[in-house]
Amino acid sequence: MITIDLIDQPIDVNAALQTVEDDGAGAINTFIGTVRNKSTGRPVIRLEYEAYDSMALHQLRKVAEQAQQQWPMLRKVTVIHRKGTLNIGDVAVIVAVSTPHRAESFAACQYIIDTLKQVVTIWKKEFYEDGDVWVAAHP
Amino acid sequence: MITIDLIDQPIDVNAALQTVEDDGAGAINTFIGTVRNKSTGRPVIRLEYEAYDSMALHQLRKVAEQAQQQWPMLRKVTVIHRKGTLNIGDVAVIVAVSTPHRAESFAACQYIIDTLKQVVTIWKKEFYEDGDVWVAAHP
Amino acid sequence: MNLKIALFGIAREIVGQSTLEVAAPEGQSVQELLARLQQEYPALNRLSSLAVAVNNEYASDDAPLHERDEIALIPPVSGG
Amino acid sequence: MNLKIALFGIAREIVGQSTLEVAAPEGQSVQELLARLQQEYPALNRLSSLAVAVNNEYASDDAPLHERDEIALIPPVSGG
Repeated sequence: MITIDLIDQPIDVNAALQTVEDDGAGAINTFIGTVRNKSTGRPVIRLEYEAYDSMALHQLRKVAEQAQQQWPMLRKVTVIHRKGTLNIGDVAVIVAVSTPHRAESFAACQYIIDTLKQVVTIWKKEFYEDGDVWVAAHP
Repeated sequence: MITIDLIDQPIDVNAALQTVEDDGAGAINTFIGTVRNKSTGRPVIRLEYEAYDSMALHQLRKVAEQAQQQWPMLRKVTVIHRKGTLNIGDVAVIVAVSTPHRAESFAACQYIIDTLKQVVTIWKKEFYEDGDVWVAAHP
Repeated sequence: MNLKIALFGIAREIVGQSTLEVAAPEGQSVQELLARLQQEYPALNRLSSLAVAVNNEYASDDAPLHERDEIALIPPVSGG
Repeated sequence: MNLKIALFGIAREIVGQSTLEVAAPEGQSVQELLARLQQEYPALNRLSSLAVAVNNEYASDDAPLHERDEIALIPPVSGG
């Protein structure tokens, strides 16, 4: 079962974790990405995430499906990304997967967050005291 | 910061996650071990965890400290294990770590749960409809 | 044909608007469209990457574009 | 000297009690204690592993034991 969401409200981590509960799964791995107070040494004040919603949702689902193909024992996958303005400590993304055994839960969760960062159409702008930058835009 | 606990009450996952929040950490990886409804193909009714408490707490702390030595960028580590009687779906263990970047959060969390399973003095007895077994006791 | 192109992130800021309409010969390729936009908005050339999405999928350079396609310009993504 | 040994899990069940007191010559090694317990309780020999902990640390085979040590018999752990 795959749960995908892209929301402009705070992510409910507990509710997200409940979506991957499964009596046949002994292992749940979760990655939570939060807003750090600095980026490449520079103090960050806040972030803004912009998304190409329809494509982001489609690509998120594809990434989750690819993980299920690669790890057929994967029970449930949930990926929720937030957009809009985020402050330090806010949760930007949560990936949660459940599997019967633990090694696959780590591998599948890491695959999903790594691939998400490469293909999902979401853009992050970091705001500093003296300016702002679209992350990764330039070499 | 290291938080270690061994409790005979349900593990509060949300509270555990809050203990690893850190404004300098952009990544939180969490492993949750739950009671599966079967083991090596056999339906499981419930589990009982027995612990050598003082040594288990000491070894848990050592494992967390070893992770901090191996990944010095690790911010916070929390490991909570439950003991006593657990039913299907109950959380037996949670490991949560926060780091500035994500790769280390996966590696450190996996190291902790893998090492925990090798050295921490906790024993699991599985109960089936027609008997019970101390897990891993015999070759 | 007329192509309607959605713009996001830094590409939206460079162009100064969130959609572009361009007239193009039928079956124009992704590569041709990109070259044209990069000529018109040279700042696009300085990005680490620039892809085109057609109907929510990344499109290859030689893919032909059609009037009813949902087209988007995809600067380097940075989600997560 | 008298050694007090804490027993857990299947080791506790094999011995039938949660602590054992045994008289031993001063400085008896971990290995000697183990051999003696395995002789007295042969079911211990069938375990995948059997370690001795002294003061909350795993002890090496040749470590000498002392009367005030906190000693425990550690069958294969299965936490997590």
